[in-house]
Amino acid sequence: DQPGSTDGTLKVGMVFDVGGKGDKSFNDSAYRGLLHAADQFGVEHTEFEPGQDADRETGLRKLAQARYDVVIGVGFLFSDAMRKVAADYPDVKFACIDFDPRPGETLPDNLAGLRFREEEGSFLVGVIAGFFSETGRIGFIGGMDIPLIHKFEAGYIAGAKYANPAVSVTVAYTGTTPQAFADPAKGKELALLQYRRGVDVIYHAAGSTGNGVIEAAREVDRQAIGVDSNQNYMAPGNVLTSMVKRVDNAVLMTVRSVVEGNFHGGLREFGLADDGVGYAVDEYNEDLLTDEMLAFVEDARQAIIEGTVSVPKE
Amino acid sequence: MFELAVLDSALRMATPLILASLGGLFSERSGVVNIALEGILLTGAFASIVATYYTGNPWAGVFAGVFAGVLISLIHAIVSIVFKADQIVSGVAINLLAMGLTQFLTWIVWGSSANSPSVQGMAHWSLPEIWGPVARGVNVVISHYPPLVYVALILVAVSHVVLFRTPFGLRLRATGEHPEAVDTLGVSVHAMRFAGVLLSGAFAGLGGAFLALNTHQFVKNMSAGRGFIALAAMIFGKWSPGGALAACLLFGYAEAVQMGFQGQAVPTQFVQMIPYVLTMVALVGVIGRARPPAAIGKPY
Amino acid sequence: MSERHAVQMRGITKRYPRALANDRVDLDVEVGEVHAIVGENGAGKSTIMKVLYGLTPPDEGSISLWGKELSGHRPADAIREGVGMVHQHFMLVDTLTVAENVVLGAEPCSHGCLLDVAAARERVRQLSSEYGLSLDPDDLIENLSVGLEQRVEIVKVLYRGAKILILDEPTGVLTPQEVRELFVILRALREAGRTIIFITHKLEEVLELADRITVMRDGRVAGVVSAAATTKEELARMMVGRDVLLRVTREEARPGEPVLQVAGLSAIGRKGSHVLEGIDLEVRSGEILGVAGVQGNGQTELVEVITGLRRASAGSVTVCGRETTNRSPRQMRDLGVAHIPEDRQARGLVLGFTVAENLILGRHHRKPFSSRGLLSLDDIRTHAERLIEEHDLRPRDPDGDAGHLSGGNQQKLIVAREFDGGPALLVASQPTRGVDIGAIEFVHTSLLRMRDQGAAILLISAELTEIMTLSDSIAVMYGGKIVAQFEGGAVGEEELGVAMTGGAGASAGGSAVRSDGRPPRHEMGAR
Amino acid sequence: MSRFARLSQLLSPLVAVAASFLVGGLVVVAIGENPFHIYAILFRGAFGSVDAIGLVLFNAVPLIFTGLAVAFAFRAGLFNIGGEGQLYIGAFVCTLAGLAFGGLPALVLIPLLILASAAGGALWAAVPGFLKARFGVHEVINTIMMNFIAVGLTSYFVINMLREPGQMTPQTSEIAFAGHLPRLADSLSLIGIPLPQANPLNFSLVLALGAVLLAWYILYRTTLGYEIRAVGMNAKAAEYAGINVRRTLVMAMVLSGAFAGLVATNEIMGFRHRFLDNFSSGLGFMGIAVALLGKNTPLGVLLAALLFAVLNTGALEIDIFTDVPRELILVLQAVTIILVVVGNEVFARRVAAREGRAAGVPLPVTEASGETK
Ligand SMILES: Nc1ncnc2c1ncn2[C@@H]1O[C@H](COP(=O)(O)OP(=O)(O)OP(=O)(O)O)[C@@H](O)[C@H]1O
Ligand SMILES: Nc1ncnc2c1ncn2[C@@H]1O[C@H](COP(=O)(O)OP(=O)(O)OP(=O)(O)O)[C@@H](O)[C@H]1O
Ligand SMILES: [Mg+2]
Ligand SMILES: [Mg+2]
Repeated sequence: DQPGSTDGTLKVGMVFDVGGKGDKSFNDSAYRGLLHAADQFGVEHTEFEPGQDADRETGLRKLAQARYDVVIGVGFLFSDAMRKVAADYPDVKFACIDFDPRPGETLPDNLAGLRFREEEGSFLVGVIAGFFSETGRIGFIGGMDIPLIHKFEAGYIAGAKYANPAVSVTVAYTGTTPQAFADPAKGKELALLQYRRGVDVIYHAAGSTGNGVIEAAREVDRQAIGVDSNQNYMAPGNVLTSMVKRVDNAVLMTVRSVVEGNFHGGLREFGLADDGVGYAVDEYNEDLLTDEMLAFVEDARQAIIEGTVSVPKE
Repeated sequence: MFELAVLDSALRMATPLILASLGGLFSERSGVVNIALEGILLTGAFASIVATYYTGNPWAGVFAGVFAGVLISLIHAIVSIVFKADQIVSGVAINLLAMGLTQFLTWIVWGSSANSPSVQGMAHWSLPEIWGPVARGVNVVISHYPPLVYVALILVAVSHVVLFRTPFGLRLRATGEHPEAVDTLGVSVHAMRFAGVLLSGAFAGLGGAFLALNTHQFVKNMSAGRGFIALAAMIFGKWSPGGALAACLLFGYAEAVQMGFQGQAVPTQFVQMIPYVLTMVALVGVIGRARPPAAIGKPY
Repeated sequence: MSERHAVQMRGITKRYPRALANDRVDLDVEVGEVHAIVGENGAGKSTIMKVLYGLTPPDEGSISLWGKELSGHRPADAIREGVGMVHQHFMLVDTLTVAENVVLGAEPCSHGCLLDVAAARERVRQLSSEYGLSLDPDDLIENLSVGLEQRVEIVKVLYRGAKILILDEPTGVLTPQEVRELFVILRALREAGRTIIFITHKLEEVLELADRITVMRDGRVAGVVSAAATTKEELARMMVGRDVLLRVTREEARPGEPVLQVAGLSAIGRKGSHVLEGIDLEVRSGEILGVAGVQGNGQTELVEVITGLRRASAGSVTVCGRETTNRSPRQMRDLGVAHIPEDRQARGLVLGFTVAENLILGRHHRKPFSSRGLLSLDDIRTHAERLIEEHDLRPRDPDGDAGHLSGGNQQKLIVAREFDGGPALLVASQPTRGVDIGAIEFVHTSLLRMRDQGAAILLISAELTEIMTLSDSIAVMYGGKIVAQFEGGAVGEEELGVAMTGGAGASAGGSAVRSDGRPPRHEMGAR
Repeated sequence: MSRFARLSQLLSPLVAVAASFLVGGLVVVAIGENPFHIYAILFRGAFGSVDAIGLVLFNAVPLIFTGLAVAFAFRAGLFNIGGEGQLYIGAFVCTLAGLAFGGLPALVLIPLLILASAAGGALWAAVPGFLKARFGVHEVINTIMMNFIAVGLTSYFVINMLREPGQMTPQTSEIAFAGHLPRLADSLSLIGIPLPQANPLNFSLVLALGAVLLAWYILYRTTLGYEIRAVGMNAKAAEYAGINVRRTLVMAMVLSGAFAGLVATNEIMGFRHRFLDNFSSGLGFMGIAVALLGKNTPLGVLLAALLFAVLNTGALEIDIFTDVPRELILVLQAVTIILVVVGNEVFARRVAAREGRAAGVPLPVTEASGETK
């Protein structure tokens, strides 16, 4: 029997990252996972977005005190709070997306740190961008200028050079505050500027700021690459592909493991090998991607999985 | 530095600032401090997206943005003019209100308190190509920017004329300088100040509509401090439409340059400080003391 | 309602939070007369006029103009009925031009909605020449002298076709010449059939100009008299409710050592021109040196330089034998220089402070009020209670807000503070401006007593009578220079007046005088 | 002041708060929820347990500091919108010192870090203060600009130079343990108050209460406070009185910034023990609202900060356990401010009207001389 569940239904709490529900990107991916879980296992769930940093810890604690069975924090900013709260509530299962471990840290049995090799997925969309670009100039627009986003940038650049060593990459960041993940107006301007300078593909890793990037692509009829969720539908024909980070799968998997009683703590990394990251092909972009291109990308993917190509993180 | 793309970008970035600072100008010229520009921008942005979402017509969004700006500035007017409360307090409260209300309503309308779905944007102006080479020539000019950019520029000129060449403008300026004098001449100070504050709501609301419609969606806090920058621009521009325009263009330009020249040797954070440092240096070095309307902030 | 009455007010009552400003006031003004209203500070004169003009709604009472009763009227209605008002504190917008100020609220238009600036200019020129006002429609108000500002106010009223002119203390800030010119204008207006109501504290003026006089006291009408049938003494008694000394008696001065020596003093104004040029003065202990002059001829700047509020560009100031040029205000105060500033609300008082806090202003950092950075509340209070007692400040509440005192009591507060502690030098600038005759009497007696106790006093006043009554010697300033010096008692009002306008014998035209011959507006302590 | 005046001064904020709850309740009804349920949850979140009350106090502490900062500057006639930047720099300097002086004993390190926090904030505020005093540049613009600059600067150093080794999170390593302010749980349990160990409330609360007293003391009991108030109310009179207006302006900004900087005692020394990039999310701006609501008096700031903390703490509860989003609380806070200022005005007018009537009692008739005509 699960602790705390009075009528036997599992209670899952989810706490979002900056940008919040509806960002069509990172948070939405996590939320989709939660909804799937609710569908499949009939769990009861609540979710919210903390107002200030201290609320992260307080919020997790409140969920634990309210006898939630699983508490999921979306984003690495929850790492510290998760450590503390997990230690205080050994009966509650915690999962942290993008958990940021200290070197050599081992996690308690009730805390799962779920990490993604974003650089690998970014590498593949970089390959596509490098392959696709006619001008030989591609762009990257990051949200907040922080190490996590540098991973996306590094993988993307490496992938592009892998496809076309002569390609040049223009890099820009929206800002240095969390607001940088939620400023589509600025995202659009940054993108327009890059397009005007001859860039023809831009990969964004900028939350809802990226909506502006995609909007710019639509407006000037160039290409954008979405991130985290599959964003191809947002401007059919102008979103070359999306680097999908399967946060939804990770969430679903976590809930399933609790339901099935085989949840265990510790770090877990999702990469290309286990479909934790990837690129999206669907009806909105299949016309943009040639078979030759796809074959090339698939080769790259295999090479990464087999370890013959190594992807930089910084 | 003077790359055309950067200049274009500067003008577009400056547009919401221009509109908001014109708004601030009308309010402050009538003697009412308007620190609520930030909140009005946000409200205008939200309303424009809601209206566009339901009607599918971005011009309905523009109208709604203006209307919502007027509505929320009406609160400022009533609180600070009728009830003579501290204008800064009222402005701070309105910023808070706008932040809460737009998120709350975003949640009611779309189920997320942070983001709206994408809506129809505003088409650039253009004459039909079949009108021949003349139309093509005109289009080079009028379809280069989103329509509201042109509207904003025209409004700068209109504001100048209204302020300095009409009886209304004369009365408005006099009200900001010496409300008692205006009162003794049989002109209602309250009416002038209401006009100033509501106009500021209309302008800043329009600025918000531009901000949101240009990105086709509403995102919480999307004004992102632009109201404050607009306020700075208005002071920088010494409370005149031309000056405010110049200041907004400068800020827009600094921001565009910052965007355009990132990723080179200097860290992003430092590049992003350029507009702020520039403003401070300019205020000390070039501009010196700006002289606000004499009766500003004083209830009457 | 009588035909011959331009104004009839009945039973007007107006209450303010802390005062009953008008208490069942009746006022009748006949068509075509000059009607004066006199009374002490706070008697309710301004209030009754504001009620008439529709600026302040009365709590009770009725108002009729031309026999027609008004109710709930606003200034716009009063203007329409032909009432115009020149306010005690001028209602001019500094940053606008003369023409803009005149047409404000009743602007001529062209092209439908644009301001017709040319028409505005033309009207001002026309009115100005009709009554000999010599105004330039394009001048900015901030560049005008007070006398000219007043003319702008008059043109504003005339532009609106006023048939009843209200002037609230119009002569308080004018030179004798300007007063005479104003009277000429007012007489011309009366000849032209207009009705004039004017408020003043100066009884000579009343008797000279008015046909009838309403005397107010404590918010009530104390009486209505005809100018022909009354005297100054009677008016004063009605105003104050007792006999008043209209002239203080003055002993011969017994001057001692020089306390203030000013040599070759110059100062530069905001626009780079000399506002002071080569001033030489000496004031000895036990002596009053009066400085006469039209406002704006450097008196303000002279006082500011002497008290450390403005920098001198050349020359020296010596106090008690010590060179003190360009010392800070605090250093000057610590040397025993006291200062009654010309603008009590702008400089002399902190209006949000209590009476007690205001009574230590300038000495708040010294013992006993402050030691080791901490305030000594007991000593501050004792000090306040003593001064309130000695100077009869009302209300007798050290914790009351100084902003709630009447003008006269505010001035008394400053006088009390600056007289206290036996200063070596007292710089008194316009010490009785706008205060009533009772308070004037008090200030004048106090100044003389201080002199007799050995203080040196530099008295700056635009009020010639004041200068002549109190001074042991007199200097006249014009265009930033001392243009004449006289022994007290050895000079007549006429002679002084001539020197003040830079005429006869005075070396006219300092560089501070603008090319159009008007003195520059004084610049407030921009350092 | 009459009893009526005093009473209404006390009552007007209470009435306003009640009225804003009414408005909020109507909004809740409008979206089809039960307002009593929502408010019950709000108050459970704020007062439901010792833990909850501890959280309220914890959330109040930074607001007290930033509120005092705004209120203090206001007294000198300065509008300090820069609390946000000042608290970042205060926190940054505090963290630097906490990292650098790890060898010192707590008895030395704690006071040192408190000073460092205040000094950082003071330094950041001194710049706009100086620019105002020296060049007359409006402090509102400069404080806004310096907020952006502070965020950028700290962000750069934290991410690029001081980041905890091996960590992706943009935060520094933990400061020396000797520099941690103890949590209050242990001390309170000594006097029988069962505050859970995990509650973040710490000794910074004591500092905040001390700061309230200090601000009051400086303003009303020291010569400097007298000069600050004089400059704020009438700078020309202050100059006339021999007060060095420029120096006083800078001093007021310095003290104001110091109060803002002290936020670090709670956030860094008491709670997080490290600098997290962008940790504040608008505490400085909230301080403006707090100061204004508290009418710029130290005691008022304390009460307003508590009110806001109650609402913020309850907001989290509402957010988690109901379908109503926390933004309702933002609306509530805004409406409270508006109603308080409007209420002040309305009450002031009623008081005026009442006292006017009191003044209107007929005076004893003085012998008014008749007409001499
Ligand atoms: N706006 C106001 N608010 C409160 N009290 C006022 C106001 N205006 C005038 N009073 C009070 O009303 C009384 C009459 O003031 P009023 O200005 O009419 O006097 P006055 O006769 O014009 O004096 P003075 O000769 O100094 O100009 C005074 O006691 C004053 O304190
Ligand atoms: N809004 C107000 N609230 C309270 N008291 C006021 C207000 N306005 C004016 N007063 C009071 O009214 C009194 C008279 O005001 P007024 O401006 O007529 O001064 P005054 O005595 O006529 O001096 P002056 O001749 O220099 O104008 C003062 O005591 C002033 O404190
Ligand atoms: Mg008067
Ligand atoms: Mg008066």
